[in-house]
Amino acid sequence: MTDLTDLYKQVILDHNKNPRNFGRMKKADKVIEGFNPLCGDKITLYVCLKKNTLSKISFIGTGCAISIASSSLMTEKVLGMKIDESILFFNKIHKMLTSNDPINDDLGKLNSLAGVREYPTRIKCASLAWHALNQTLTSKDKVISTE
Amino acid sequence: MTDLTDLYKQVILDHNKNPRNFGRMKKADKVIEGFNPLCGDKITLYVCLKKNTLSKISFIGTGCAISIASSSLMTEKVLGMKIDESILFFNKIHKMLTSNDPINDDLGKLNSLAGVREYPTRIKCASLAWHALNQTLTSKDKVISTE
Amino acid sequence: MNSSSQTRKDFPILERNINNKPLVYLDNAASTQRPLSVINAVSNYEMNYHSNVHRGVHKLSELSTNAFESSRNKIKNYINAESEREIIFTRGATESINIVASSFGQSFKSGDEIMVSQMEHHSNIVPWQNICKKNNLKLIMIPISKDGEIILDEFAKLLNSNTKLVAITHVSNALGTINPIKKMIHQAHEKGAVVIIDGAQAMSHMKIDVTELDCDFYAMSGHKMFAPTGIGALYGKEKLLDGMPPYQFGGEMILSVNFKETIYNELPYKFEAGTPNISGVIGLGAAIDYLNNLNFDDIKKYELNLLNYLSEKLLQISGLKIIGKPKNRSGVISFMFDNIHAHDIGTIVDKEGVAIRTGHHCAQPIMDFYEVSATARASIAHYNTKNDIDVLIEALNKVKEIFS
Amino acid sequence: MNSSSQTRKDFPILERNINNKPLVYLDNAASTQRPLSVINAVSNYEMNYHSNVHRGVHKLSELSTNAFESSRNKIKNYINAESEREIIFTRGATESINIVASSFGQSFKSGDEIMVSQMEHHSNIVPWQNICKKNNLKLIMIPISKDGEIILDEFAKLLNSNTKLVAITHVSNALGTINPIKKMIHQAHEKGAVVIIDGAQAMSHMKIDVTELDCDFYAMSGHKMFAPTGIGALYGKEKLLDGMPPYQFGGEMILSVNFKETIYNELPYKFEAGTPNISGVIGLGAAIDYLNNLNFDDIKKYELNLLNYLSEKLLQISGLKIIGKPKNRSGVISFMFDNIHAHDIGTIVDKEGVAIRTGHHCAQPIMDFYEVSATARASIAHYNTKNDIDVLIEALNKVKEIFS
Ligand SMILES: Cc1ncc(COP(=O)(O)O)c(C=O)c1O
Ligand SMILES: Cc1ncc(COP(=O)(O)O)c(C=O)c1O
Repeated sequence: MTDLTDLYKQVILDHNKNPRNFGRMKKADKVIEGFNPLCGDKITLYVCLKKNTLSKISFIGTGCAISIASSSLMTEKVLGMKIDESILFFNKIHKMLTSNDPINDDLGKLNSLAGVREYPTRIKCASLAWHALNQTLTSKDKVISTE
Repeated sequence: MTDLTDLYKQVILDHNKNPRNFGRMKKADKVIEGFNPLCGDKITLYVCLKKNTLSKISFIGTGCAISIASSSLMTEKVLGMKIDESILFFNKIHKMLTSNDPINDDLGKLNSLAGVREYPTRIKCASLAWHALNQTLTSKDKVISTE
Repeated sequence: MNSSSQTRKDFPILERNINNKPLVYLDNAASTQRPLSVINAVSNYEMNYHSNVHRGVHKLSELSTNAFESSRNKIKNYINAESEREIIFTRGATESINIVASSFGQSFKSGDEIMVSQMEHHSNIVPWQNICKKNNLKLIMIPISKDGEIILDEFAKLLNSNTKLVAITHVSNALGTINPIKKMIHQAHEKGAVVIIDGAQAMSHMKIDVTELDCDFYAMSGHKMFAPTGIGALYGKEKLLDGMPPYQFGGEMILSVNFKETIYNELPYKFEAGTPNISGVIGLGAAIDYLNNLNFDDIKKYELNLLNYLSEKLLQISGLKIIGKPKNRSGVISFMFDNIHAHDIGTIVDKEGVAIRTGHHCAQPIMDFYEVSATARASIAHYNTKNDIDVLIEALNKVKEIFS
Repeated sequence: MNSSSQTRKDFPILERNINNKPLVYLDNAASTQRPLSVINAVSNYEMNYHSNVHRGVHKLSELSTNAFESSRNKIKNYINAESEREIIFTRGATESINIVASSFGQSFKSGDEIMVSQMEHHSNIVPWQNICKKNNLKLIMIPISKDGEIILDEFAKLLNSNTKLVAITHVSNALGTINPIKKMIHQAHEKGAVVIIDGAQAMSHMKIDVTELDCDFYAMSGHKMFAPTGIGALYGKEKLLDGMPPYQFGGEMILSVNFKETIYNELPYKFEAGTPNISGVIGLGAAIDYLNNLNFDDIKKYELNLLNYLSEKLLQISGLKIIGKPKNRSGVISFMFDNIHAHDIGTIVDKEGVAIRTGHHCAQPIMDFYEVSATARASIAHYNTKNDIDVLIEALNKVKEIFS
């Protein structure tokens, strides 16, 4: 049994209270909605793409601390990343959240989401924004539009 | 636990093998269908009424020994009875089949149906013909037509 | 007042631990727990007399059929219906309402109106939405006040000769409001409308008398009244049920079948196609036995006392806000806590062994009304105690600590 | 061959007496009995981790949701479906078929044809009759031979470009015929028709592989495969299910609701409105575990042997006639006995502790075909023994005595 502070790490609480890149974007290339029907979490992602790179990203939404912090951390992390790179990174995050393997150290601040593993009902909260972004970036017609 | 011969009395087996008043009637005043969906028993009663009296009665149908014998015994019994009388008699039969009170002796051959009490799933078989007849004789529009 | 220590012994699950803390189960509106008598009735059936019902002449079938039909009789008596023909076994309140919408709903014509309150559970909204879309009917919303009560004046004004059906919940699962259904039924009847009551949240907290209420349909969920999941019932007035087409088709609900024509069986079987949930029905019968042994006058007092205690304690926590303030409340209190999302509250109190529900409670229109996306909800049964509430309150203080 | 003494111990009810005689349960086609593991899985759920599923963040809800969804996964693997999204929990085979008729059926247009065999159970006839009447479709009967087999030539001739759906039972509950469904599915697909298989009678006797069969829908009843009553499943190909409108409306099956618009949830939840039969689903999962431990190669041989023994012994009784003579038979033998009505046979053998079914077996069209109003039916499971059959045969001799 882990302690609650493993889930609600300082980083998470901080990003929940002061989410980075929070706000609507007027001229986004992509507007992506993510919805978790089980808890009502709802986020909207705004993304600008330039030369296969996530050149701008922001989000708005309501949700629990985990989903807001995870969205905030994600925008911080993927801003400026190549699309391919961000997809690879999604896979790492996904693995961290859902597998039982020991966790790599190379995820930086995002390691703070690892505590979610112990709370299966919360995994969806942590992965909501990631799934939304990844789905857009990997879906066929989107790949076309970004080439 | 009673013995099977309490259910399949000689009288029952006899009336099953050689049902009395068995046959279609051409000019009946009433043709009544009785159907037991649970076992597929189906009988058709033919009745002629004269001056409030069951002047003629016959039946056809397929069914188990209990329902055929009961129909046969019924036709024998009510033939020539006044309508009121037959309704009263139905009530006695009904009570015999469904209550736990000691059985009166005045039902004659029909006492042979008493064994059915111990076989709840078979009570409907024994009472099928009786219910069909009684329903017709007591239903409102029928009362009018027989006055 | 502490009769409940005996009561709690009837419910084996209440003795378990969660995260090394004793379970504090305050999620009864989602599903109540079962007394041992219900659990045993079901396993006894499985171990000793399981068989399909109605069509067998052998002993096991006789035993299971008797138990099955005696459950129907128990419900009939318990809710004071006129006849067993008025009791249809269903999967739960949702299916009960769907049967009425889909079968009775076929009689509605373009322009007819169906009225649904703003505080309904999705299962008492979406079936009506669907039939309205299909048959071009109007779906009218009965508004509620900020306190979370139906605005009766508005209801009376909205009623008119086009109103064909009114669908209201007896008790709100999101707010706990007990609606004045007797009065509303009377008013609706005066306009010739039929009324269906969603009784899912009522049955474990009060005695129901459908004859006194004079409702046309009453929907019940077994698992919210100490019976197993997968079983519920629909009460309907015989003359209405009689005129309705069947809902599902198959065995049990027919008298005879050939390729040209099928003749349907009589009530209640017309609405019970296929092998029914026999063990569920037997469990529901045992739950009715359990309910029959309760004294609802005492329980009402006991539960009201608990709710008042809960609400008092909640309001002592700064930043905590209770949603709705109905004069008559049963079972449920929903609340918000500063900017802390309900989901986080739920996880943190769970660590302390406390089970509450968080989210929209399948009542999104009411969330929209209060402009919230989720609430935390504590819901009680007669087996809850002041201690349960004290543990919840302490856990909520932990929430505050973490998020401060 | 007498491995079954261990097998029988798994089924507590088989130890009971009926009318002071050991129970001989030969009514398995109506409903099988449950192994202790299934009974215990259900009570363990009730005692230790009952809670509503899917919407809770607390521990109990997590436990019950996991168990619930792991049952879905077990079924998916057991029948070799592609995805859990293709497994819909229902009340039983009847509801499974009704969902397809009512939802998928909405795509049919006047003049379209639905084909149903003469040996179907009412639950695979009446839903189609109803949709045919409603939408002005043609219901075409696939004829059978005197032996009780589908006449494949006739089937092939009847198939045409208007054929939209073919509904056939995998195994007949009245005759025991195993239909050549793989071939029929292939032929129907060539004409562009969709095929639904009624698998109610198959699942306890053989391993099913929906991918290999390539059927579009497959209907299952839990209580006929060692699981509790009130639970079943519908397998459907994802692309078909995806295009179908929901069946019932309420909680679980929606993503969001307001009074203007409702967005439905994804598969499989779109078809699972309301609180599901959680204990039933968990029982069904335990039954799949039980099935997974069986060796169906052995069981098929064992059961075939029993059936042959039964048929041999029956035919030694003068005046006794077996209905149907299919080359591939499973589970069931129906018979007639002189002029003795099946009902009387049922009562008399019951006195000897033997449970058989008597009547039309919810398959009146086949009764009409053989021009009988009722048959007696003995149906076996892998836990039956030669001794069971000997007791039945002796009891049938008593019948003869009484009616001689
Ligand atoms: C008020 C209300 N109505 C209907 C329902 C639906 O009941 P069930 O899910 O048992 O069908 C619920 C429970 O979720 C409820 O609280
Ligand atoms: C061949 C067949 N199909 C369908 C059914 C219906 O199954 P259920 O009553 O479990 O819905 C049965 C069982 O009676 C059956 O034998």
